[in-house]
Amino acid sequence: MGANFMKLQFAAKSENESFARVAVASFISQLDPTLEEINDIKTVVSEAVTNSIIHGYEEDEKGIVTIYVSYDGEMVELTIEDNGKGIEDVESALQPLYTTKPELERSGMGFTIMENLMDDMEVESKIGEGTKVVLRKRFAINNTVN
Amino acid sequence: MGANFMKLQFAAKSENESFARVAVASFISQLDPTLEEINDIKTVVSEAVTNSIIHGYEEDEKGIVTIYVSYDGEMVELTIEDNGKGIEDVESALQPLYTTKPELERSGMGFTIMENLMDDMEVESKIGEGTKVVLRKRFAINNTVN
Amino acid sequence: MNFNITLEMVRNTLIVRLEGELDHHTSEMVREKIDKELAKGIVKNLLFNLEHLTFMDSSGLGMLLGRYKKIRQSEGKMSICCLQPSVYKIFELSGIFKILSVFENESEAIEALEVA
Amino acid sequence: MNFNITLEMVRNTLIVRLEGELDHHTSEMVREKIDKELAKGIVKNLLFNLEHLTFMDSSGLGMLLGRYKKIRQSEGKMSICCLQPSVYKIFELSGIFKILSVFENESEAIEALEVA
Ligand SMILES: Nc1ncnc2c1ncn2[C@@H]1O[C@H](COP(=O)(O)OP(=O)(O)O)[C@@H](O)[C@H]1O
Ligand SMILES: Nc1ncnc2c1ncn2[C@@H]1O[C@H](COP(=O)(O)OP(=O)(O)O)[C@@H](O)[C@H]1O
Repeated sequence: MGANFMKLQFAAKSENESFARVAVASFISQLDPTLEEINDIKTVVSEAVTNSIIHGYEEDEKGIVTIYVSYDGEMVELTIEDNGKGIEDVESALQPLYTTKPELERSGMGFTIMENLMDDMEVESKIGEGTKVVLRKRFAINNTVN
Repeated sequence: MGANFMKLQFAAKSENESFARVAVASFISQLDPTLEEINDIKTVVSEAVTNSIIHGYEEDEKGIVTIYVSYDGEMVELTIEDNGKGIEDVESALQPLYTTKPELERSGMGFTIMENLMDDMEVESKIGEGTKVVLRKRFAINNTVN
Repeated sequence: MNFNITLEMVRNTLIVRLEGELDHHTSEMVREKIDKELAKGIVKNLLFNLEHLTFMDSSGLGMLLGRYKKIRQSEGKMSICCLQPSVYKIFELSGIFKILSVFENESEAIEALEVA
Repeated sequence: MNFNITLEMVRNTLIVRLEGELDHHTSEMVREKIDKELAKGIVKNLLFNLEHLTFMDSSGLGMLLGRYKKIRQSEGKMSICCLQPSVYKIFELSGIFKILSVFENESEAIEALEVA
Protein backbone atom coordinates (compact mmCIF):
# COMPACT_ATOMS: atom_id res chain seq x y z
CA MET A 1 0.00 0.00 0.00
CA GLY A 2 3.01 2.32 0.27
CA ALA A 3 2.83 5.45 2.39
CA ASN A 4 -0.16 7.67 3.05
CA PHE A 5 -1.26 10.32 5.53
CA MET A 6 -4.18 12.45 6.61
CA LYS A 7 -4.64 15.28 9.06
CA LEU A 8 -7.99 16.10 10.61
CA GLN A 9 -9.00 19.07 12.74
CA PHE A 10 -12.40 19.75 14.29
CA ALA A 11 -14.25 21.66 16.99
CA ALA A 12 -13.96 20.16 20.49
CA LYS A 13 -17.62 19.10 20.61
CA SER A 14 -18.66 15.72 21.96
CA GLU A 15 -20.84 15.22 18.84
CA ASN A 16 -17.61 15.04 16.84
CA GLU A 17 -16.26 12.01 18.72
CA SER A 18 -18.26 9.63 16.57
CA PHE A 19 -17.23 11.46 13.39
CA ALA A 20 -13.55 11.28 14.39
CA ARG A 21 -13.79 7.52 14.88
CA VAL A 22 -15.44 6.99 11.49
CA ALA A 23 -12.94 9.22 9.67
CA VAL A 24 -9.87 7.46 11.11
CA ALA A 25 -11.42 4.01 10.64
CA SER A 26 -12.22 4.83 7.02
CA PHE A 27 -8.67 6.01 6.35
CA ILE A 28 -7.17 2.94 8.01
CA SER A 29 -9.53 0.61 6.15
CA GLN A 30 -7.23 1.02 3.14
CA LEU A 31 -4.87 -1.38 4.93
CA ASP A 32 -7.60 -4.04 4.89
CA PRO A 33 -7.58 -4.46 8.65
CA THR A 34 -9.51 -7.08 10.56
CA LEU A 35 -12.73 -6.06 12.32
CA GLU A 36 -10.87 -6.24 15.63
CA GLU A 37 -8.07 -3.98 14.40
CA ILE A 38 -10.63 -1.42 13.18
CA ASN A 39 -12.41 -1.54 16.51
CA ASP A 40 -9.18 -1.08 18.46
CA ILE A 41 -8.33 1.98 16.37
CA LYS A 42 -11.82 3.43 16.88
CA THR A 43 -11.49 2.88 20.62
CA VAL A 44 -8.13 4.62 21.03
CA VAL A 45 -9.27 7.56 18.87
CA SER A 46 -12.37 7.85 21.04
CA GLU A 47 -10.33 7.79 24.26
CA ALA A 48 -7.81 10.41 23.18
CA VAL A 49 -10.35 12.75 21.54
CA THR A 50 -12.63 12.53 24.58
CA ASN A 51 -9.69 13.39 26.84
CA SER A 52 -8.89 16.48 24.76
CA ILE A 53 -12.52 17.62 24.94
CA ILE A 54 -13.12 16.88 28.63
CA HIS A 55 -9.73 17.40 30.24
CA GLY A 56 -7.80 19.49 27.72
CA TYR A 57 -10.50 22.03 26.90
CA GLU A 58 -12.86 21.30 29.84
CA GLU A 59 -15.72 21.23 27.33
CA ASP A 60 -15.01 24.66 25.88
CA GLU A 61 -16.17 24.02 22.30
CA LYS A 62 -13.92 26.74 20.89
CA GLY A 63 -11.01 24.34 21.30
CA ILE A 64 -9.65 22.45 18.30
CA VAL A 65 -8.61 18.80 18.27
CA THR A 66 -6.06 17.64 15.72
CA ILE A 67 -5.59 14.05 14.57
CA TYR A 68 -2.73 13.00 12.36
CA VAL A 69 -2.69 9.49 10.89
CA SER A 70 -0.05 7.98 8.66
CA TYR A 71 0.99 4.57 7.53
CA ASP A 72 4.02 3.24 5.77
CA GLY A 73 3.59 -0.37 4.76
CA GLU A 74 1.89 -2.04 7.72
CA MET A 75 3.10 0.48 10.34
CA VAL A 76 0.38 2.88 11.52
CA GLU A 77 1.06 6.04 13.52
CA LEU A 78 -1.71 8.04 15.13
CA THR A 79 -1.27 11.41 16.85
CA ILE A 80 -4.04 13.15 18.79
CA GLU A 81 -3.26 16.66 19.92
CA ASP A 82 -4.90 19.60 21.69
CA ASN A 83 -3.86 23.07 22.80
CA GLY A 84 -5.67 22.70 26.10
CA LYS A 85 -4.59 22.96 29.71
CA GLY A 86 -2.08 20.11 29.72
CA ILE A 87 -1.43 17.32 32.21
CA GLU A 88 0.14 18.20 35.55
CA ASP A 89 1.54 14.77 36.35
CA VAL A 90 1.83 12.52 33.32
CA GLU A 91 3.16 9.55 35.28
CA SER A 92 0.11 9.46 37.56
CA ALA A 93 -2.23 10.10 34.64
CA LEU A 94 -1.06 6.89 32.99
CA GLN A 95 -2.01 4.77 36.00
CA PRO A 96 -5.18 2.65 35.73
CA LEU A 97 -8.17 4.17 37.57
CA TYR A 98 -6.44 7.55 37.97
CA THR A 99 -8.72 10.44 37.08
CA THR A 100 -8.87 14.12 37.98
CA LYS A 101 -12.58 14.27 37.10
CA PRO A 102 -14.32 11.62 39.24
CA GLU A 103 -17.31 14.01 39.51
CA LEU A 104 -17.88 13.42 35.77
CA GLU A 105 -17.83 9.66 36.40
CA ARG A 106 -14.61 9.23 34.46
CA SER A 107 -13.27 5.72 34.88
CA GLY A 108 -9.59 6.61 34.73
CA MET A 109 -9.07 3.80 32.20
CA GLY A 110 -8.48 5.89 29.05
CA PHE A 111 -4.69 5.74 28.89
CA THR A 112 -4.66 2.13 30.10
CA ILE A 113 -6.93 1.12 27.22
CA MET A 114 -4.89 3.10 24.66
CA GLU A 115 -1.66 1.50 25.87
CA ASN A 116 -3.15 -1.97 25.81
CA LEU A 117 -4.71 -1.79 22.36
CA MET A 118 -1.65 -0.34 20.62
CA ASP A 119 1.96 -1.49 20.41
CA ASP A 120 3.41 1.79 21.62
CA MET A 121 2.22 5.02 23.31
CA GLU A 122 3.96 8.33 24.00
CA VAL A 123 2.36 11.20 25.93
CA GLU A 124 3.81 14.70 25.75
CA SER A 125 2.17 17.47 27.70
CA LYS A 126 2.95 21.01 28.88
CA ILE A 127 0.79 22.89 31.37
CA GLY A 128 -1.05 25.68 29.58
CA GLU A 129 0.13 24.52 26.15
CA GLY A 130 -1.56 21.22 25.50
CA THR A 131 -1.23 17.49 25.16
CA LYS A 132 -0.05 15.19 22.40
CA VAL A 133 -0.58 11.44 22.38
CA VAL A 134 1.34 9.37 19.82
CA LEU A 135 0.18 5.80 19.25
CA ARG A 136 1.74 3.19 16.99
CA LYS A 137 0.68 -0.22 15.83
CA ARG A 138 1.95 -2.73 13.31
CA PHE A 139 -0.90 -4.27 11.32
CA ALA A 140 -0.86 -7.89 10.21
CA ILE A 141 1.06 -7.96 6.91
CA ASN A 142 -1.10 -10.63 5.31
CA ASN A 143 -4.02 -8.19 5.40
CA THR A 144 -2.38 -5.73 3.07
CA VAL A 145 -3.53 -7.01 -0.27
CA ASN A 146 -4.07 -4.79 -3.38
CA MET B 1 -27.39 21.81 15.90
CA GLY B 2 -25.51 25.13 16.24
CA ALA B 3 -22.21 25.65 14.46
CA ASN B 4 -19.49 23.12 13.78
CA PHE B 5 -16.47 22.73 11.52
CA MET B 6 -13.80 20.30 10.41
CA LYS B 7 -10.71 20.53 8.26
CA LEU B 8 -9.21 17.55 6.49
CA GLN B 9 -5.93 17.23 4.62
CA PHE B 10 -4.57 14.18 2.83
CA ALA B 11 -2.14 12.95 0.21
CA ALA B 12 -3.31 13.40 -3.40
CA LYS B 13 -3.75 9.65 -3.99
CA SER B 14 -6.79 8.26 -5.78
CA GLU B 15 -7.21 5.71 -2.96
CA ASN B 16 -8.11 8.63 -0.70
CA GLU B 17 -11.13 9.70 -2.76
CA SER B 18 -13.34 7.15 -1.09
CA PHE B 19 -12.01 8.08 2.35
CA ALA B 20 -12.69 11.79 1.70
CA ARG B 21 -16.30 11.02 0.78
CA VAL B 22 -16.87 8.96 3.92
CA ALA B 23 -15.26 11.56 6.19
CA VAL B 24 -17.35 14.46 4.87
CA ALA B 25 -20.54 12.36 4.81
CA SER B 26 -19.95 11.29 8.40
CA PHE B 27 -19.42 14.89 9.53
CA ILE B 28 -22.52 16.08 7.70
CA SER B 29 -24.61 13.21 9.06
CA GLN B 30 -24.86 15.20 12.29
CA LEU B 31 -27.43 17.35 10.47
CA ASP B 32 -29.60 14.27 9.96
CA PRO B 33 -29.65 14.65 6.18
CA THR B 34 -31.74 12.56 3.82
CA LEU B 35 -30.05 9.74 1.90
CA GLU B 36 -30.21 11.92 -1.22
CA GLU B 37 -28.54 14.88 0.50
CA ILE B 38 -25.75 12.61 1.76
CA ASN B 39 -25.26 11.21 -1.72
CA ASP B 40 -25.14 14.65 -3.30
CA ILE B 41 -22.47 15.74 -0.80
CA LYS B 42 -20.45 12.58 -1.46
CA THR B 43 -20.68 13.23 -5.20
CA VAL B 44 -19.48 16.83 -5.10
CA VAL B 45 -16.62 15.92 -2.75
CA SER B 46 -15.62 13.16 -5.14
CA GLU B 47 -15.72 15.52 -8.15
CA ALA B 48 -13.63 18.26 -6.54
CA VAL B 49 -11.08 15.94 -4.92
CA THR B 50 -10.63 14.00 -8.16
CA ASN B 51 -10.05 17.28 -10.02
CA SER B 52 -7.35 18.29 -7.54
CA ILE B 53 -5.64 14.92 -7.93
CA ILE B 54 -5.90 14.62 -11.73
CA HIS B 55 -5.78 18.21 -12.95
CA GLY B 56 -4.28 20.15 -10.03
CA TYR B 57 -1.43 17.78 -9.21
CA GLU B 58 -1.50 15.68 -12.39
CA GLU B 59 -1.34 12.57 -10.22
CA ASP B 60 1.77 13.64 -8.31
CA GLU B 61 0.99 12.00 -4.97
CA LYS B 62 3.18 14.47 -3.06
CA GLY B 63 0.38 17.02 -3.46
CA ILE B 64 -1.97 17.74 -0.56
CA VAL B 65 -5.74 18.18 -0.84
CA THR B 66 -7.53 20.25 1.80
CA ILE B 67 -11.23 20.02 2.58
CA TYR B 68 -12.94 22.44 4.91
CA VAL B 69 -16.54 21.78 5.98
CA SER B 70 -18.65 23.90 8.28
CA TYR B 71 -22.29 24.29 9.11
CA ASP B 72 -24.24 26.87 10.99
CA GLY B 73 -27.81 25.78 11.53
CA GLU B 74 -28.89 24.18 8.26
CA MET B 75 -26.37 26.05 6.08
CA VAL B 76 -23.45 23.86 4.91
CA GLU B 77 -20.28 25.24 3.36
CA LEU B 78 -17.72 23.00 1.72
CA THR B 79 -14.31 24.12 0.44
CA ILE B 80 -11.97 21.88 -1.54
CA GLU B 81 -8.53 23.30 -2.20
CA ASP B 82 -5.22 22.34 -3.79
CA ASN B 83 -1.87 24.00 -4.40
CA GLY B 84 -1.62 22.56 -7.88
CA LYS B 85 -1.20 24.03 -11.32
CA GLY B 86 -4.41 26.07 -11.40
CA ILE B 87 -7.01 26.58 -14.13
CA GLU B 88 -6.07 28.62 -17.17
CA ASP B 89 -9.60 29.55 -18.22
CA VAL B 90 -12.15 29.17 -15.44
CA GLU B 91 -15.09 30.25 -17.59
CA SER B 92 -14.47 27.49 -20.14
CA ALA B 93 -13.74 24.97 -17.39
CA LEU B 94 -17.24 25.45 -16.00
CA GLN B 95 -18.89 24.52 -19.32
CA PRO B 96 -20.48 21.06 -19.58
CA LEU B 97 -18.33 18.55 -21.50
CA TYR B 98 -15.25 20.82 -21.37
CA THR B 99 -12.14 18.90 -20.38
CA THR B 100 -8.40 19.41 -20.87
CA LYS B 101 -7.74 15.70 -20.36
CA PRO B 102 -9.85 13.80 -22.92
CA GLU B 103 -6.99 11.26 -23.20
CA LEU B 104 -7.83 10.20 -19.63
CA GLU B 105 -11.49 9.75 -20.65
CA ARG B 106 -12.62 12.65 -18.48
CA SER B 107 -16.24 13.49 -19.16
CA GLY B 108 -15.97 17.23 -18.55
CA MET B 109 -19.06 17.02 -16.33
CA GLY B 110 -17.40 17.57 -12.92
CA PHE B 111 -18.17 21.26 -12.43
CA THR B 112 -21.61 20.88 -14.02
CA ILE B 113 -22.50 18.17 -11.50
CA MET B 114 -21.15 20.19 -8.56
CA GLU B 115 -23.11 23.26 -9.64
CA ASN B 116 -26.29 21.25 -10.10
CA LEU B 117 -26.20 19.37 -6.82
CA MET B 118 -25.43 22.40 -4.64
CA ASP B 119 -27.15 25.77 -4.21
CA ASP B 120 -24.05 27.80 -4.91
CA MET B 121 -20.53 27.31 -6.34
CA GLU B 122 -17.49 29.60 -6.49
CA VAL B 123 -14.24 28.66 -8.23
CA GLU B 124 -11.06 30.60 -7.52
CA SER B 125 -7.87 29.61 -9.30
CA LYS B 126 -4.42 31.04 -10.02
CA ILE B 127 -1.98 29.49 -12.45
CA GLY B 128 0.90 27.89 -10.56
CA GLU B 129 -0.76 28.51 -7.19
CA GLY B 130 -3.79 26.30 -7.06
CA THR B 131 -7.57 26.02 -7.11
CA LYS B 132 -10.26 26.52 -4.51
CA VAL B 133 -13.87 25.43 -4.97
CA VAL B 134 -16.44 26.73 -2.49
CA LEU B 135 -19.83 24.97 -2.43
CA ARG B 136 -22.86 25.88 -0.33
CA LYS B 137 -26.15 24.18 0.33
CA ARG B 138 -29.05 24.77 2.66
CA PHE B 139 -30.30 21.51 4.18
CA ALA B 140 -33.98 20.87 4.86
CA ILE B 141 -34.70 22.37 8.28
CA ASN B 142 -37.12 19.68 9.35
CA ASN B 143 -34.25 17.19 9.29
CA THR B 144 -32.34 18.91 12.04
CA VAL B 145 -33.73 17.22 15.10
CA ASN B 146 -31.75 16.70 18.36
CA MET C 1 -26.42 9.58 15.41
CA ASN C 2 -27.07 5.86 15.35
CA PHE C 3 -27.73 5.42 19.04
CA ASN C 4 -30.81 4.18 20.80
CA ILE C 5 -31.87 3.40 24.36
CA THR C 6 -35.02 1.56 25.43
CA LEU C 7 -36.16 1.00 29.01
CA GLU C 8 -38.46 -1.69 30.36
CA MET C 9 -39.53 -2.58 33.91
CA VAL C 10 -39.83 -6.29 34.64
CA ARG C 11 -41.13 -6.57 38.22
CA ASN C 12 -38.58 -4.45 40.14
CA THR C 13 -35.75 -4.72 37.59
CA LEU C 14 -35.14 -1.91 35.10
CA ILE C 15 -33.88 -3.38 31.83
CA VAL C 16 -31.79 -0.93 29.78
CA ARG C 17 -31.22 -1.97 26.18
CA LEU C 18 -28.53 -0.01 24.35
CA GLU C 19 -28.07 0.07 20.59
CA GLY C 20 -25.20 1.62 18.65
CA GLU C 21 -22.06 3.28 20.01
CA LEU C 22 -21.62 4.19 23.66
CA ASP C 23 -19.08 7.00 24.00
CA HIS C 24 -18.76 10.19 26.06
CA HIS C 25 -21.50 11.88 24.02
CA THR C 26 -24.09 9.10 24.17
CA SER C 27 -23.18 8.08 27.76
CA GLU C 28 -24.42 11.45 29.01
CA MET C 29 -27.80 10.82 27.45
CA VAL C 30 -27.99 7.31 28.92
CA ARG C 31 -26.99 8.54 32.38
CA GLU C 32 -29.71 11.18 32.34
CA LYS C 33 -32.46 8.78 31.25
CA ILE C 34 -31.57 6.09 33.78
CA ASP C 35 -31.14 8.50 36.70
CA LYS C 36 -34.58 9.94 35.98
CA GLU C 37 -36.02 6.43 36.35
CA LEU C 38 -34.02 5.70 39.48
CA ALA C 39 -35.26 8.94 41.05
CA LYS C 40 -38.81 7.55 41.01
CA GLY C 41 -37.76 5.14 43.77
CA ILE C 42 -39.36 2.02 42.32
CA VAL C 43 -36.35 0.43 40.65
CA LYS C 44 -34.55 -2.17 42.74
CA ASN C 45 -32.20 -3.84 40.27
CA LEU C 46 -30.61 -2.77 37.01
CA LEU C 47 -29.89 -4.92 33.95
CA PHE C 48 -27.99 -3.69 30.91
CA ASN C 49 -28.66 -5.63 27.74
CA LEU C 50 -25.78 -4.78 25.38
CA GLU C 51 -26.69 -7.21 22.58
CA HIS C 52 -26.89 -4.40 20.01
CA LEU C 53 -24.08 -2.25 21.40
CA THR C 54 -21.42 -2.26 18.71
CA PHE C 55 -18.90 0.04 20.39
CA MET C 56 -18.00 1.14 23.90
CA ASP C 57 -15.09 3.14 25.29
CA SER C 58 -14.02 4.08 28.82
CA SER C 59 -16.68 6.81 29.02
CA GLY C 60 -19.29 4.06 28.72
CA LEU C 61 -17.44 2.12 31.39
CA GLY C 62 -17.54 5.17 33.70
CA MET C 63 -21.27 5.58 33.15
CA LEU C 64 -21.90 1.88 33.95
CA LEU C 65 -19.75 2.03 37.09
CA GLY C 66 -21.57 5.20 38.16
CA ARG C 67 -24.96 3.44 37.89
CA TYR C 68 -23.48 0.46 39.75
CA LYS C 69 -22.51 2.68 42.68
CA LYS C 70 -25.94 4.30 42.71
CA ILE C 71 -27.88 1.04 42.70
CA ARG C 72 -25.64 -0.40 45.42
CA GLN C 73 -26.41 2.59 47.65
CA SER C 74 -30.06 1.60 47.58
CA GLU C 75 -29.13 -2.06 48.22
CA GLY C 76 -29.98 -3.11 44.67
CA LYS C 77 -27.98 -5.23 42.25
CA MET C 78 -26.74 -4.68 38.73
CA SER C 79 -25.97 -7.12 35.92
CA ILE C 80 -25.02 -7.04 32.29
CA CYS C 81 -25.90 -9.40 29.49
CA CYS C 82 -25.29 -10.20 25.86
CA LEU C 83 -21.84 -8.76 25.12
CA GLN C 84 -20.38 -8.39 21.64
CA PRO C 85 -16.65 -9.22 21.31
CA SER C 86 -15.52 -5.57 21.03
CA VAL C 87 -17.40 -4.58 24.19
CA TYR C 88 -16.25 -7.75 25.97
CA LYS C 89 -12.64 -6.73 25.24
CA ILE C 90 -13.04 -3.34 26.96
CA PHE C 91 -14.67 -4.96 29.99
CA GLU C 92 -11.87 -7.46 30.19
CA LEU C 93 -9.12 -4.82 29.91
CA SER C 94 -10.73 -2.81 32.69
CA GLY C 95 -11.19 -5.67 35.14
CA ILE C 96 -14.89 -4.83 35.51
CA PHE C 97 -15.81 -8.54 35.53
CA LYS C 98 -14.57 -8.63 39.14
CA ILE C 99 -17.51 -6.53 40.30
CA LEU C 100 -20.22 -7.04 37.69
CA SER C 101 -21.97 -10.29 36.81
CA VAL C 102 -22.27 -10.99 33.10
CA PHE C 103 -24.92 -13.30 31.62
CA GLU C 104 -25.60 -14.86 28.25
CA ASN C 105 -29.21 -13.69 28.04
CA GLU C 106 -31.81 -11.52 29.76
CA SER C 107 -33.80 -14.24 31.45
CA GLU C 108 -30.78 -15.82 33.15
CA ALA C 109 -29.69 -12.37 34.29
CA ILE C 110 -33.10 -11.48 35.73
CA GLU C 111 -33.36 -14.82 37.50
CA ALA C 112 -30.00 -14.25 39.18
CA LEU C 113 -30.92 -10.68 40.14
CA GLU C 114 -34.16 -11.80 41.76
CA VAL C 115 -32.48 -14.43 43.93
CA ALA C 116 -31.97 -12.69 47.24
CA MET D 1 -12.17 -1.06 -0.70
CA ASN D 2 -15.72 -2.23 -1.11
CA PHE D 3 -15.71 -2.54 -4.86
CA ASN D 4 -16.25 -5.54 -7.05
CA ILE D 5 -16.52 -6.29 -10.76
CA THR D 6 -17.71 -9.55 -12.33
CA LEU D 7 -17.72 -10.35 -16.03
CA GLU D 8 -19.87 -12.86 -17.87
CA MET D 9 -20.22 -13.66 -21.58
CA VAL D 10 -23.76 -14.44 -22.76
CA ARG D 11 -23.47 -15.38 -26.44
CA ASN D 12 -21.63 -12.33 -27.86
CA THR D 13 -22.59 -9.88 -25.12
CA LEU D 14 -20.17 -9.13 -22.26
CA ILE D 15 -22.14 -8.47 -19.08
CA VAL D 16 -20.27 -6.28 -16.59
CA ARG D 17 -21.72 -6.26 -13.09
CA LEU D 18 -20.41 -3.53 -10.80
CA GLU D 19 -20.76 -3.49 -7.04
CA GLY D 20 -19.89 -0.64 -4.66
CA GLU D 21 -18.63 2.84 -5.53
CA LEU D 22 -17.47 3.82 -9.01
CA ASP D 23 -15.08 6.77 -8.81
CA HIS D 24 -11.80 7.78 -10.46
CA HIS D 25 -9.89 5.12 -8.51
CA THR D 26 -12.20 2.19 -9.21
CA SER D 27 -13.01 3.32 -12.77
CA GLU D 28 -9.39 2.75 -13.76
CA MET D 29 -9.60 -0.84 -12.60
CA VAL D 30 -12.88 -1.40 -14.47
CA ARG D 31 -11.51 0.17 -17.68
CA GLU D 32 -8.47 -2.12 -17.59
CA LYS D 33 -10.49 -5.30 -17.03
CA ILE D 34 -13.01 -4.55 -19.76
CA ASP D 35 -10.45 -3.46 -22.33
CA LYS D 36 -8.56 -6.69 -21.78
CA GLU D 37 -11.74 -8.60 -22.67
CA LEU D 38 -12.47 -6.38 -25.66
CA ALA D 39 -8.93 -6.95 -26.96
CA LYS D 40 -9.72 -10.64 -27.41
CA GLY D 41 -11.99 -9.68 -30.31
CA ILE D 42 -14.95 -11.89 -29.39
CA VAL D 43 -17.15 -9.33 -27.61
CA LYS D 44 -19.79 -7.74 -29.83
CA ASN D 45 -22.05 -5.96 -27.33
CA LEU D 46 -21.56 -4.59 -23.83
CA LEU D 47 -24.09 -4.55 -20.99
CA PHE D 48 -23.47 -2.82 -17.67
CA ASN D 49 -25.58 -4.13 -14.79
CA LEU D 50 -25.45 -1.43 -12.09
CA GLU D 51 -27.93 -2.99 -9.69
CA HIS D 52 -25.39 -3.06 -6.85
CA LEU D 53 -23.62 0.18 -7.73
CA THR D 54 -24.30 2.50 -4.80
CA PHE D 55 -22.30 5.50 -5.99
CA MET D 56 -21.02 6.94 -9.25
CA ASP D 57 -19.40 10.26 -10.13
CA SER D 58 -18.31 11.84 -13.42
CA SER D 59 -15.19 9.65 -13.56
CA GLY D 60 -17.49 6.65 -13.81
CA LEU D 61 -19.42 8.47 -16.50
CA GLY D 62 -16.20 9.07 -18.46
CA MET D 63 -15.25 5.41 -18.23
CA LEU D 64 -18.70 4.34 -19.48
CA LEU D 65 -18.59 6.81 -22.37
CA GLY D 66 -15.09 5.61 -23.25
CA ARG D 67 -16.31 2.00 -23.47
CA TYR D 68 -19.28 3.20 -25.54
CA LYS D 69 -16.97 4.81 -28.11
CA LYS D 70 -14.84 1.68 -28.25
CA ILE D 71 -17.71 -0.70 -28.80
CA ARG D 72 -19.21 1.59 -31.47
CA GLN D 73 -15.94 1.52 -33.38
CA SER D 74 -16.33 -2.24 -33.76
CA GLU D 75 -20.01 -1.80 -34.74
CA GLY D 76 -21.27 -3.18 -31.39
CA LYS D 77 -23.90 -1.81 -29.07
CA MET D 78 -23.91 -0.88 -25.40
CA SER D 79 -26.70 -0.81 -22.81
CA ILE D 80 -27.12 -0.26 -19.11
CA CYS D 81 -29.56 -1.78 -16.69
CA CYS D 82 -30.80 -1.70 -13.14
CA LEU D 83 -29.99 1.82 -11.92
CA GLN D 84 -30.21 2.92 -8.31
CA PRO D 85 -31.65 6.42 -7.71
CA SER D 86 -28.27 8.07 -6.92
CA VAL D 87 -26.71 6.70 -10.11
CA TYR D 88 -29.82 7.57 -12.12
CA LYS D 89 -29.48 11.17 -10.95
CA ILE D 90 -25.92 11.48 -12.31
CA PHE D 91 -26.96 9.95 -15.65
CA GLU D 92 -29.85 12.37 -15.85
CA LEU D 93 -27.73 15.42 -15.04
CA SER D 94 -25.22 14.45 -17.69
CA GLY D 95 -27.71 13.83 -20.50
CA ILE D 96 -26.24 10.37 -21.12
CA PHE D 97 -29.73 8.91 -21.64
CA LYS D 98 -29.68 10.52 -25.09
CA ILE D 99 -27.04 8.08 -26.29
CA LEU D 100 -27.35 5.05 -24.01
CA SER D 101 -30.36 2.75 -23.66
CA VAL D 102 -31.36 1.93 -20.11
CA PHE D 103 -33.34 -1.17 -19.15
CA GLU D 104 -35.06 -2.46 -16.04
CA ASN D 105 -33.37 -5.85 -16.04
CA GLU D 106 -30.65 -7.89 -17.73
CA SER D 107 -32.84 -10.07 -19.92
CA GLU D 108 -34.72 -7.14 -21.49
CA ALA D 109 -31.40 -5.43 -22.12
CA ILE D 110 -29.83 -8.49 -23.76
CA GLU D 111 -32.89 -9.06 -25.90
CA ALA D 112 -32.72 -5.48 -27.19
CA LEU D 113 -28.96 -5.74 -27.83
CA GLU D 114 -29.39 -8.92 -29.87
CA VAL D 115 -32.05 -7.44 -32.15
CA ALA D 116 -30.13 -6.32 -35.20
N1 LIG E 1 -5.77 15.81 26.70
C1 LIG E 1 -5.64 15.96 28.05
N2 LIG E 1 -5.51 17.19 28.58
C2 LIG E 1 -5.39 17.36 29.93
N3 LIG E 1 -5.41 16.33 30.81
C3 LIG E 1 -5.54 15.08 30.34
C4 LIG E 1 -5.67 14.82 28.95
N4 LIG E 1 -5.77 13.48 28.77
C5 LIG E 1 -5.70 12.94 30.00
N5 LIG E 1 -5.56 13.88 30.95
C6 LIG E 1 -5.42 13.65 32.42
O1 LIG E 1 -5.06 12.30 32.62
C7 LIG E 1 -6.03 11.66 33.49
C8 LIG E 1 -6.18 10.21 33.11
O2 LIG E 1 -6.75 10.08 31.81
P1 LIG E 1 -7.54 8.76 31.41
O3 LIG E 1 -6.68 7.58 31.74
O4 LIG E 1 -7.97 8.88 30.00
O5 LIG E 1 -8.80 8.72 32.39
P2 LIG E 1 -10.11 9.62 32.45
O6 LIG E 1 -10.31 10.33 31.15
O7 LIG E 1 -11.17 8.63 32.70
O8 LIG E 1 -9.93 10.59 33.59
C9 LIG E 1 -7.27 12.50 33.32
O9 LIG E 1 -8.14 12.38 34.44
C10 LIG E 1 -6.70 13.90 33.20
O10 LIG E 1 -6.36 14.45 34.41
N1 LIG F 1 -8.34 21.47 -9.23
C1 LIG F 1 -8.07 21.76 -10.53
N2 LIG F 1 -6.83 22.14 -10.92
C2 LIG F 1 -6.56 22.42 -12.21
N3 LIG F 1 -7.47 22.36 -13.22
C3 LIG F 1 -8.74 21.99 -12.90
C4 LIG F 1 -9.10 21.68 -11.56
N4 LIG F 1 -10.41 21.35 -11.55
C5 LIG F 1 -10.84 21.46 -12.82
N5 LIG F 1 -9.85 21.85 -13.65
C6 LIG F 1 -9.95 22.13 -15.10
O1 LIG F 1 -11.33 22.28 -15.42
C7 LIG F 1 -11.71 21.33 -16.42
C8 LIG F 1 -13.15 20.91 -16.24
O2 LIG F 1 -13.31 20.21 -15.03
P1 LIG F 1 -14.52 19.19 -14.86
O3 LIG F 1 -15.78 19.90 -15.23
O4 LIG F 1 -14.46 18.63 -13.49
O5 LIG F 1 -14.27 18.07 -15.94
P2 LIG F 1 -13.16 16.89 -16.04
O6 LIG F 1 -12.55 16.66 -14.67
O7 LIG F 1 -13.94 15.73 -16.49
O8 LIG F 1 -12.14 17.35 -17.02
C9 LIG F 1 -10.70 20.22 -16.31
O9 LIG F 1 -10.58 19.48 -17.49
C10 LIG F 1 -9.43 20.98 -15.95
O10 LIG F 1 -8.83 21.54 -17.08
